[in-house]
Amino acid sequence: MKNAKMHLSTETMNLGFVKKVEALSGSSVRRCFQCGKCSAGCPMRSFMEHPPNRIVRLLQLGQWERVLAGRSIWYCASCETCSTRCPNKVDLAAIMDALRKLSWDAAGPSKESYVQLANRLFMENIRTYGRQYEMRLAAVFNMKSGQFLKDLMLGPKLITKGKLKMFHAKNQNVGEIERIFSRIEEMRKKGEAP
Amino acid sequence: MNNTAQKHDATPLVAESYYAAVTDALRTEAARLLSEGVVTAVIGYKEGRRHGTAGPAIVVDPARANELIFSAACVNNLALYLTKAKKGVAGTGKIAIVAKGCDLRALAGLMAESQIRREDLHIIGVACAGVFGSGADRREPLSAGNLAGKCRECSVGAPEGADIVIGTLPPLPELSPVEAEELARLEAMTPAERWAFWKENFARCIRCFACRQVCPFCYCEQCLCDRNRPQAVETTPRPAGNMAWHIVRAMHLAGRCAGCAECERACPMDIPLNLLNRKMARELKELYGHEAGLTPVEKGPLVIYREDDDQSFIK
Amino acid sequence: MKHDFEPKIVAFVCTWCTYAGADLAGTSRMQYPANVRVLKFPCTGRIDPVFILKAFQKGADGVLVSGCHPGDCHYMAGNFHARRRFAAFRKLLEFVGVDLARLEFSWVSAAEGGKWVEVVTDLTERIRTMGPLAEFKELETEEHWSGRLETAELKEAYNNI
Amino acid sequence: MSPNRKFALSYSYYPGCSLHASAKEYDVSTKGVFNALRIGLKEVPDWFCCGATPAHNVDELLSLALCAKNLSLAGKVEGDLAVACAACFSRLKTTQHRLKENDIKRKQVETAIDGPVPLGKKVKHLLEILAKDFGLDKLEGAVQKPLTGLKIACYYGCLLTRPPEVPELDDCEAPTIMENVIKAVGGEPVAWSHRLECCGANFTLSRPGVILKLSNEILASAKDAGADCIMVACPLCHGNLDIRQEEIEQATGRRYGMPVFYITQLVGLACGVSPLRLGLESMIVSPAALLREKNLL
Amino acid sequence: MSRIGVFICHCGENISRTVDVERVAQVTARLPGVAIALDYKYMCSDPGQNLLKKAVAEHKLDGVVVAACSPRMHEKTFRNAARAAGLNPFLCEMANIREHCSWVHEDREEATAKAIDIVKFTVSRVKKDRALAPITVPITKRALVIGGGIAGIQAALDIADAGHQVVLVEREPSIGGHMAQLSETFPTLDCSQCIMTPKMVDVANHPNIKLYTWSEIEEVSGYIGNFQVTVRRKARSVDEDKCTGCGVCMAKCPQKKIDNAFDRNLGTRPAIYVPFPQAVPNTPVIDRDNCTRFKTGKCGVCEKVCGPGAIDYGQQDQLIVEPVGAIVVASGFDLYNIGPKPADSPYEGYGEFGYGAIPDVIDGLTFERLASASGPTGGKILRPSDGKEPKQVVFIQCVGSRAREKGISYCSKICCMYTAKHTMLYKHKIHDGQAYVFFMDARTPGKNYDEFWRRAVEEEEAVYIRGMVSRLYQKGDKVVVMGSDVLVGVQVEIEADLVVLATAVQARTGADLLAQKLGISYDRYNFYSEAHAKLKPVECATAGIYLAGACQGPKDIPDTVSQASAAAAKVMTLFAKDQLEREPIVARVNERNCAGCLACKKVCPYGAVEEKEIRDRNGNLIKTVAYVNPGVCGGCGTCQATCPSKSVELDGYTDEQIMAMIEAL
Repeated sequence: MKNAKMHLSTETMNLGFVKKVEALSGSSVRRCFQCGKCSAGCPMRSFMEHPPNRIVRLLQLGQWERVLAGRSIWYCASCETCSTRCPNKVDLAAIMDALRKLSWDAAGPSKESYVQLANRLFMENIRTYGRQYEMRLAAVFNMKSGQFLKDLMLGPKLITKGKLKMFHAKNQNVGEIERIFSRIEEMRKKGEAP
Repeated sequence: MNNTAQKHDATPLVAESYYAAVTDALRTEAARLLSEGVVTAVIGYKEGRRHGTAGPAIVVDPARANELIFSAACVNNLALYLTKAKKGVAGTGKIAIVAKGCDLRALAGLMAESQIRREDLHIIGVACAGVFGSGADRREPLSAGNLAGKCRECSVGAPEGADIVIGTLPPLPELSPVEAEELARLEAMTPAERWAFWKENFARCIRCFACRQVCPFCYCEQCLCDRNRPQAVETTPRPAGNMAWHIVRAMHLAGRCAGCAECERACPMDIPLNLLNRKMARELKELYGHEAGLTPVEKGPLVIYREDDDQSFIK
Repeated sequence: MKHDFEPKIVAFVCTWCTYAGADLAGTSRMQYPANVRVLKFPCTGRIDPVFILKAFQKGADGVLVSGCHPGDCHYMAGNFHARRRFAAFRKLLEFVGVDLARLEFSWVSAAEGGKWVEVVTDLTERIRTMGPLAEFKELETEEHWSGRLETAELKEAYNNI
Repeated sequence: MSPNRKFALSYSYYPGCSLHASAKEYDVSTKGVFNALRIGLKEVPDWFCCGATPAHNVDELLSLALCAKNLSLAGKVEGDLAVACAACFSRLKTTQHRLKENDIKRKQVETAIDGPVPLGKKVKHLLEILAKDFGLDKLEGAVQKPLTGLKIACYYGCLLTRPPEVPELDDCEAPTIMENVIKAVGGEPVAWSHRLECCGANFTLSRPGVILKLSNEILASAKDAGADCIMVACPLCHGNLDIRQEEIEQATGRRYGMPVFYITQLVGLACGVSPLRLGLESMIVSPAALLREKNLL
Repeated sequence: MSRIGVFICHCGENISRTVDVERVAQVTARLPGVAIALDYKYMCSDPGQNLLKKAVAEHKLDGVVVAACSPRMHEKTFRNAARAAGLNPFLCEMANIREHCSWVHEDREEATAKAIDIVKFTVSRVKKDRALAPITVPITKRALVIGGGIAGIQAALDIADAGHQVVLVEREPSIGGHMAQLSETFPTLDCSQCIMTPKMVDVANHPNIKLYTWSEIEEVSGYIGNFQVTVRRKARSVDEDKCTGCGVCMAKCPQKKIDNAFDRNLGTRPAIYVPFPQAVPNTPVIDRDNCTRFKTGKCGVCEKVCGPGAIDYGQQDQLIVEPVGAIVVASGFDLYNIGPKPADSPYEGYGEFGYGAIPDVIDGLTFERLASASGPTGGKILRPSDGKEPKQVVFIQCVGSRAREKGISYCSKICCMYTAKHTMLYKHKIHDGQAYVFFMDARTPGKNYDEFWRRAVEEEEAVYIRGMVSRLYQKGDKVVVMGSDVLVGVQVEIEADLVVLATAVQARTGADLLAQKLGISYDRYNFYSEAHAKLKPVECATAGIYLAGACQGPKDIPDTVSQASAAAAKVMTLFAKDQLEREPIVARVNERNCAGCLACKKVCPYGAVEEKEIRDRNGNLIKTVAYVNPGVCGGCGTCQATCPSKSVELDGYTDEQIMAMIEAL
């Protein structure tokens, strides 16, 4: 995939997908002129196989399969360095958000997307408790991602320092959160939201 | 420059009858040209006072055309008589000139330098087997032994580009190029040895300027070396001035000299002047592929340039 | 540092490139040996081989000719003509026995102050190790004609008087 | 100070999840400092999680809705909204910014939370309150124990300044606000290269390898610049630099021993807040030796 | 005996720190011919200059040496001071003891000795200096403009508007040049014809412009202010005075199947034709190579139908001599030949692009004609092979340009912009089409240029692909483009309906020949050389000749027009004076000594040397000598170094002056 020849035509360039990315991120893809500044400053560049600028380049050519097949989008730390310094105000951090969402929606979890798993768990926590419970988050994440012993030594240390609480008071108003989640789901079903 | 080794080889290069035939044809042509009014004068050779010698002659009367001769004694380069140096000759109408191959090269050079115009000339080329060298016994026929040095490596025996060419040469033997050999000997020396060689030779110079007088290319109205304001070259025959004079002379002839070697022949002090000329001619051929006087070329090698000329000697 | 022998070096330079390059070396306060005397010409095309000869005769131990790089000539082609002229002239000098190490040619542009310093320094150092140019100086001091009257023809002529 | 009002300055307060858990010392010290400076602070009742980075990674609309809900809750409490956590601050400001710019999104969000979003509610980071609202001069005047001789690497991280149109806190590439606060309390900010670099952020859970690399670069840079300690304003940064410091030291073989303070801990120290009310004991890399050496304990 | 004053400057401490200026003054004062030697703190200051002026008067000096900084710094200052003191300025010389001495040496002894030497040889030089008077040359206030493209038109109009006569010479039957062929122009997308034709009409109607179309430059002689230009008016076969431009001849001409070069051979024209409907002048010309009458003698329709009787089959080429004072060269450019390498071309071709073999591979100018409302398709973009609307169009930039090994190393400058324009024109005309551009770099320096390109990318959605195309080949009715996207790092393949090559701009064929006639220099690509790349961008090194437009190098319309107006301004500057004055550093011939070998003429870079016949009282030719035209001579002195007898001398640098310096060393 990575090195395969690109056949370009109006059919093979999925510009509809690009439009979706642009709508979700609120940022233009075409504005990018490939100066490479995003990749120059990206703290995560060394972990990615497509540097950030190439992600945009592939989007310009409508090559979303190539984008989503890679792991780059799952390594973005949302540090906003790229968006801050882009000479064309291409909000690459927002584009990355959009790509992660579209990827998950299209393909669900994958080996590369298990970061998103943590994020999903995080959101589940919010939905259930209204607030974040780090202990539970870590434990469940490690279980679901199959890294049972990760950070095993860190837990007790944090607990003795009072940094991880075993029990939390539930938010008194947690029903309100559930309503927000469900309203959004409803809007999506009706096609009123992206 | 005595060719002792060759002196023994006295086999005649061409039969006496060859010169007789050429002389006859020459006279006929000259008479015709003059009587038909094609030319106003014929510059050629006539018998010298001493036996076996010849000198320049200018014939204007067809009746006297039979004074003209051609032989191995016809050493002079008659092109000289067409230049400004001999003002009396030119400018009187179309002139015929007898030219050996080497003389013809000088004519070509003079045409390129706007000194003569081809249309003012009727060139009578003569096929030449060579001329006597200095000190040759004129009673003997021309042979490898008494041939002038320059003729040993002549490549223009049968002149090209003349209006008429008289004579057809028999096949001539290949001779060792003594001038080229001498050049090679000098080039193999150290600079100090060469300096010593030339210092000794130039030291003899008496500044008689015969070399200049006889050179077809020394047609300047006033020689740089005769000027006093400023004095570029010391005029008295002192070693310093002599050295300068010969260097300047060689430089001024570089790319122009056609190698007639008249300078060397005329030098009373036996300075091997043609060596300098040959050297420069060869260098310019190597550097810029130029050979003087083969055909009239508008611009010589030192008044023209190419952007990609060699500059390996420049820092 | 003092040396036993301080050569006299004459530089013939064009005004537009090398002279300006030497000026630049000055304004940049670069240092080089004080042996060189600079004569300014409009163009290397103006430099006559006779000048070089004259400089040697008048006691120069080394001569430098320097001008614009090919293509940079203020007069378009002067340096091209000079290049041919000097290519020929140095061959002639070599043939009469002048050591060409004493004659340097260079292209130094108005921006090459550093190159000027390098060229002058190298040449000065080189000539310093070579020692004085004795040949021309000896000629200058030889007052008398030293030719020999020994050729056969001259003897014969002399006897015939 | 007016006798009629208890405080000259008063804020509503959004602590965020971390300040109630892993960053409780941040919460404690914030309250300590505000109390010492006589600045009012009223916690928003029943606040929710802002969604932090995961929310916008997963679902932008949801992340906006969560923050919008919090803003709406905060709208019921008087005073500008004070936020301590850089991530919460960034998310709340981002939400306001996005919704101001985009009417369609605003309507979607309003539907989701079933009510209007108070876009005019001013969201302020502690730094802003200390440096601008309260003022550096007054802060200097409130100092009882200046942090003399303490060389501090002020670490901004990503979210305090980026992207510039969102936090509107300071210059996004050359901020000075942290250094100014530190100078006001007598500390000595060091000049160093990595104060705006990313620490690895929320990869702390999923890809600790990333943290080891990025946070190590930050610690090394601070150490090389001669800093005694690092000061942060973000629980996530704190977690990566403090909690994982020992791990980083093991992985790289370089010993840092670099205490990582929250800004309020240092300001509190200087303004005479009891060390017991600054949560210093919660720090994994103990600052005790350092503070004793500088006569601050 | 000379009376020379030597003034040694301390230059504050710049000189005196290393050079013992007092000793220099003491030593030089004793030199023969030196009347006075002084040292002073700042010679260039007013008191310093006054010192000099006073000394000139008091000591009746006939020469001055100022030993100070480089003459490049203050020679003018001191020469003016000398002039003010009543001395000819050329009798004042500078000895450079700062840049060439005090600043570059540390040893005081050595530096002082060197400074003395420098002053010494400069004194010797001044002794041989001659008073020189400025040279004046008369100016003919008429200008010649070569080339009737936008550059020539602009220059001609500007000069004519200033009130001077202009002769405008155009090789083609009509003025207009390449710009007349363009559809719309970047970065504003206004129609080329619309902005061009009014200017063409202005030229035709301008009382100060004499227009010669279908004409070429035959010969140029003379020099700045005084050129003689011979123009060849090629036989038009139509009497321009009688022709009314009604066009009946063209309509009736039976031979109509001649490729129309103006339309890049996409359409045809008759044998009697004007290149395009808006031609100026609107007088047809008979293409004798294709006219049946001229080929077989059997036709003559046009003559029969011409009401005014303007057809003249017997017309001959005419040679007209025009005296002018200045020349603007605006001869334009040609396009690079894309096909396989032509036998006589110095440039390699692009055989891999199949140009010529694949009908739907065209060049940019052909695309202009396709997009032009007045073009062969009436402005519809239809591909040449089958006349269909192309839905996928691939543009390839840098074809020929920046390909050093294929013969051209330069950037053609206009292709990035016109390709961006092409993608826009295409999108405007074919909304559902997709344009792709293969490019190496997008070079868009120019006002509103980058914005224009970005618009093509962002709004018109042209897909730009950074990378070159390896090859094109026909597959069915498609042209397969084998390219690469170097940003992604993969090969790219596109099946295109039409491929447009942005071919390099190159010099006009025969540009070198025109340059030789004019005596101006040109680079290895035959583009004409400006006198200075930065500071004299419109002047030629040959005085009085100016450059405008693409004949000097690739250029777009705004730059071309700017340069044309600049060239016109230069001409007007010249014409503002009645006489030309210049520094008298020029060569002079000693006619008595000159032997007329004309080596000087051969080496002169300026063509300043002419032949001069010396005649006696009765008119008989005595000899031919060289003559240096002081108006043309640039003052390099190459002639003198070449002259064997030194019969030509460069004033200011005579042998006498130089020898005097060498002798003084």
